[in-house]
Amino acid sequence: MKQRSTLPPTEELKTKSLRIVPPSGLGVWLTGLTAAAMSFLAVFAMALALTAGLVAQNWSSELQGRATIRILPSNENSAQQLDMLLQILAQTPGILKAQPLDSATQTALLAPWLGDDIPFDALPLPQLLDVTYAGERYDFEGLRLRLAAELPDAIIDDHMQFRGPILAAAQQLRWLGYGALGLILSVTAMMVVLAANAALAANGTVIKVLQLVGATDRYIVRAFVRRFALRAFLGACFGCLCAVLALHYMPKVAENSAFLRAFGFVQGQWIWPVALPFFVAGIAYIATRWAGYRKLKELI
Amino acid sequence: MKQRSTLPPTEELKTKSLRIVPPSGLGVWLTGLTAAAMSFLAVFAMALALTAGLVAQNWSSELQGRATIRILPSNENSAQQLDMLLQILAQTPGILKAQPLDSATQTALLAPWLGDDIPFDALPLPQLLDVTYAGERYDFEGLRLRLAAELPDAIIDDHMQFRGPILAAAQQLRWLGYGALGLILSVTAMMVVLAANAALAANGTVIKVLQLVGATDRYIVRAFVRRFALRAFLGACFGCLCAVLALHYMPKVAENSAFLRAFGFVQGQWIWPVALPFFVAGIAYIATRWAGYRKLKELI
Amino acid sequence: MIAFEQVAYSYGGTATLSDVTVQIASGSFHFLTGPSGSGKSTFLKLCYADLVPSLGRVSVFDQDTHALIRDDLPQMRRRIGVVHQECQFIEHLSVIDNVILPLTVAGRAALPKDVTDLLNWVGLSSVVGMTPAALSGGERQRVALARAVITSPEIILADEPTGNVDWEMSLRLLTLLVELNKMGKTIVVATHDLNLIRTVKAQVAARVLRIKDGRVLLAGADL
Amino acid sequence: MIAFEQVAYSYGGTATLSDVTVQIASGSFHFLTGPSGSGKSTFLKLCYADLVPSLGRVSVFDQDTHALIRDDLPQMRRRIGVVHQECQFIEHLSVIDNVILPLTVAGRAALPKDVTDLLNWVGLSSVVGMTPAALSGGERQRVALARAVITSPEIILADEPTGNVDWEMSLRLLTLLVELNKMGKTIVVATHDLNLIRTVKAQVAARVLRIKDGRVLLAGADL
Ligand SMILES: Nc1ncnc2c1ncn2[C@@H]1O[C@H](COP(=O)(O)OP(=O)(O)OP(=O)(O)O)[C@@H](O)[C@H]1O
Ligand SMILES: Nc1ncnc2c1ncn2[C@@H]1O[C@H](COP(=O)(O)OP(=O)(O)OP(=O)(O)O)[C@@H](O)[C@H]1O
Ligand SMILES: [Mg+2]
Ligand SMILES: [Mg+2]
Repeated sequence: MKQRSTLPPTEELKTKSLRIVPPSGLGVWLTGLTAAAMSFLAVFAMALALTAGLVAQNWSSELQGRATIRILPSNENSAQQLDMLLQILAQTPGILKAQPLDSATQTALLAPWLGDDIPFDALPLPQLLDVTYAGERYDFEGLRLRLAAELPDAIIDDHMQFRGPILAAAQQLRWLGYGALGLILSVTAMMVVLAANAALAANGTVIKVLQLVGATDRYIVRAFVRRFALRAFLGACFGCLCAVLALHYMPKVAENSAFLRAFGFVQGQWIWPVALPFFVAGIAYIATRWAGYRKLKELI
Repeated sequence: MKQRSTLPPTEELKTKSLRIVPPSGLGVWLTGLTAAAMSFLAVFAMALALTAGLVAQNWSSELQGRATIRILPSNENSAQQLDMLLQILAQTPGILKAQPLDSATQTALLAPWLGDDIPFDALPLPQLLDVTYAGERYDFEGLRLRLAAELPDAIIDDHMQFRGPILAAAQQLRWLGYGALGLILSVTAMMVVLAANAALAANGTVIKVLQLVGATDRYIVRAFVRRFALRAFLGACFGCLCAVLALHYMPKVAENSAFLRAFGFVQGQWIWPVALPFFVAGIAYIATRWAGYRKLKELI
Repeated sequence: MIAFEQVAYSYGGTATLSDVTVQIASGSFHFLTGPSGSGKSTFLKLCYADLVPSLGRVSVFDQDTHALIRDDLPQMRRRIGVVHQECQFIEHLSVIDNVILPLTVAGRAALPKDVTDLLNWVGLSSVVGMTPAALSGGERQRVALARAVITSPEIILADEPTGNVDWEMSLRLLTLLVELNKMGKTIVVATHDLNLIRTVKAQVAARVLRIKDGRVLLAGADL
Repeated sequence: MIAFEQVAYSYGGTATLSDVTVQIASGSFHFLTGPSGSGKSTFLKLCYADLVPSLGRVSVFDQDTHALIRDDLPQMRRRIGVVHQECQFIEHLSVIDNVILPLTVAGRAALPKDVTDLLNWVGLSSVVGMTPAALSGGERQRVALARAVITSPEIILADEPTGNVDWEMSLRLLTLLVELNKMGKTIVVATHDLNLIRTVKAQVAARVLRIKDGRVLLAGADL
């Protein structure tokens, strides 16, 4: 019965401190489960938000950076007017390209309304010009005013009335996705906190025994925190994996739909589903630590 | 110590059978919590699906039931052609109205492309006719063929190429909402099942004691089933209420957006968030019953 | 009433009990003794069909416990009162509710006077409103005994019912069991307290079963 | 080593202990006895600061338990070995891991030989690999005792350590405590078994504290 004081190797100690929490206890298990289920949903919400963002970007980039100028048919020499316009545009900073539309393109534009068999050449139609500009440096309003002053027959149009609603719709979808994501992540955090709390309550006997054999608060909390953070991490990994697989093998309900076909992650976006488990584990870590110390205070 | 056989009033018995399950036990509590959190998310998914459906309907009804017929400018007398066309349309079942477009309307249609100061009267533009039809009874293909045969200059167009993508987008949103809803309800069901299972495991002592004093399986399972179904119901009610309040007070991120302003439920749709708690309670009922009998078999 | 025929039981490794053949007649009083870990609790669990024998057969009320189907078990258990060694209760119910639990699950009402008498006898009147967690070790054992006898069952099996109570209380509890035995109940008490056995043998014709090395033997007058 | 000064303790209703003034000197051997529910377990809980007195003061290792701050408790508990009446273990750890738990949490290693010797003495060598749930009632008590003495603490408090074991094993366990006492450890054993007290008093200069009506009295030679 003599005093023992040899310290065991650190590794052995660590293993022991981990095993003190029931490896398959109710609470640990539920934490993992919650993490998995909520991660699964979160990945879908992420996909929704990111895809909506992508689609919004596509939709807008199709129109972004392009404007149309039309020169109304008038008494003046139209070729001369066109030259003058091109000159003005050449002086305008930010304009990348300005190209008169040929009749084929014009026909295509009007076809939906007038049919494609109109003798365009015979019609006194306006001359259309397709202008490409570089986002920032281009001053739409300045150009409009200059044209009004110098070349009143040329009217510029940046398609805002068409682009606006489409962009708004895509933005709304994106907001909705982020909203759902925020909602799901909050619910995840809340449920992990509560599961950890509940689990600590369920492990009352373990904590009591540990306290009575002289374990410090730090020792007890560390054991729980590790187990829970690990379980939450593994659960979240599993949930994310399932979600990613589900996304991949999802029945493409509308094959002809660009939106659903794009639904998922592209390249750099993969960081999000990969980061999620770490986020959830972090929440579990903080939640368990907090709940653990609180619970211990409660038990004296 | 003589034999007692007076039966107590039924009410007293029922109360007892309820109290046998810990009223605030870990499992019972987690079941309620899960039900609440998942209901909360489910209500949002519902709102998404239903609103998308509504928006899709709005978008499509704007174009639904309308077609355009254009009579190409040709050598024949256009007024005569128009009469003939109107005659044909009068004979076609399902056509409600057919109205030649006046030049103001035509100008409005073309303005985006050609500007609104074109001398339309001077141009040999086609005559446009706006046709309103009643969904089912109208045979588009039949009419098209008849026109091709009898009046080759008249070309009918039901705007499918415009309507198609818009409808598809709305439908996809709707599908996405239903998908999310399905996902969330499955996860709810799964988590309620698992929480009930876990809770039964946590109440092992209660079950053991009951078995040893001669309680029948039916008695034990009924006590648990009631408690759990009730908790799941209350939890789901709470979750739904929170979600509905959140929907109501949600910051309208994009005030100018019809979609986000419509986000929520209208009239008859309120049945869904109201029905949800009953659905969740039903799942909890079945899940606990099944898990209960299985658990009891396990304990002999 | 309870018959063991060449029963063996093993928890997996070596047999805890082997070749046990014992008859426990209706209305008899048996003590069960033996060193710690010899199998006393195991023997009692075989009696109330919590365990079924690995070999041989145990019959209770002339029914083979092997052949009992699930739905018969509760009916059988209601005719047997058991005091477990690790007294388990429903911790969120009060002491009184735990005591009348066997009546509650059978859908029977308790006569208040009988319950009060019983609780007075085992010295628990002052703690009836508490939850089991607040009881002292000896009080828990007495609650368990009260729960076992409340339905006035035909067989009473008590596993170390006096391990945590003082000598006077032990005698009081045993007197209760002796009185029940005189009313025709069959009693089996597992205990390691030989003094108690000696004292009670003076009051009632009790037989002593001794478990040793997995065998159950009838001890003679020498104990 | 442990000093009670006019201590009173009440769980809410009437006082369980009142006006208790007792000195337990370093290296002494005390028995604590009294009827079931008299407050023996309560007295021991006051000794290891699981409870703090409602009135008066309890000092352990010359520290007032009232004044102990949270972080001091584990340090104090490591110097005291406790056998609880309701033997609680970490149910998913094996018997051996439960026994060496006090060493594990203190970050100390167990010497295999010492552990084996101890388990042999309390007769548990054959069950070390099992989980606590598979143990018999007496085996649990012995595991609890082994856990209490494994760190060779300065004070050992045992609450009914022999309630579920037979007479021979009781003597064996008490002999272990007597040996530890001879090595200078302070021992307090709560028990209701007067025979055991009488037998041990022949071997060691033990004093007997008797709890009656909330008072703690020193029993004379008559017991
Ligand atoms: N569930 C189990 N799994 C494995 N072994 C078990 C189990 N239950 C009991 N044992 C072992 O069987 C043996 C007999 O146990 P039992 O509880 O019948 O002893 P007992 O005579 O009641 O002892 P005590 O007087 O200490 O209560 C013991 O060695 C015990 O370790
Ligand atoms: N947590 C508690 N809450 C309320 N009352 C309690 C609590 N714990 C113990 N008591 C009461 O205090 C009294 C003394 O209990 P204690 O456990 O100290 O008795 P004891 O002497 O150890 O008895 P035993 O020999 O039966 O173990 C008992 O009447 C008990 O009901
Ligand atoms: Mg036993
Ligand atoms: Mg006690």
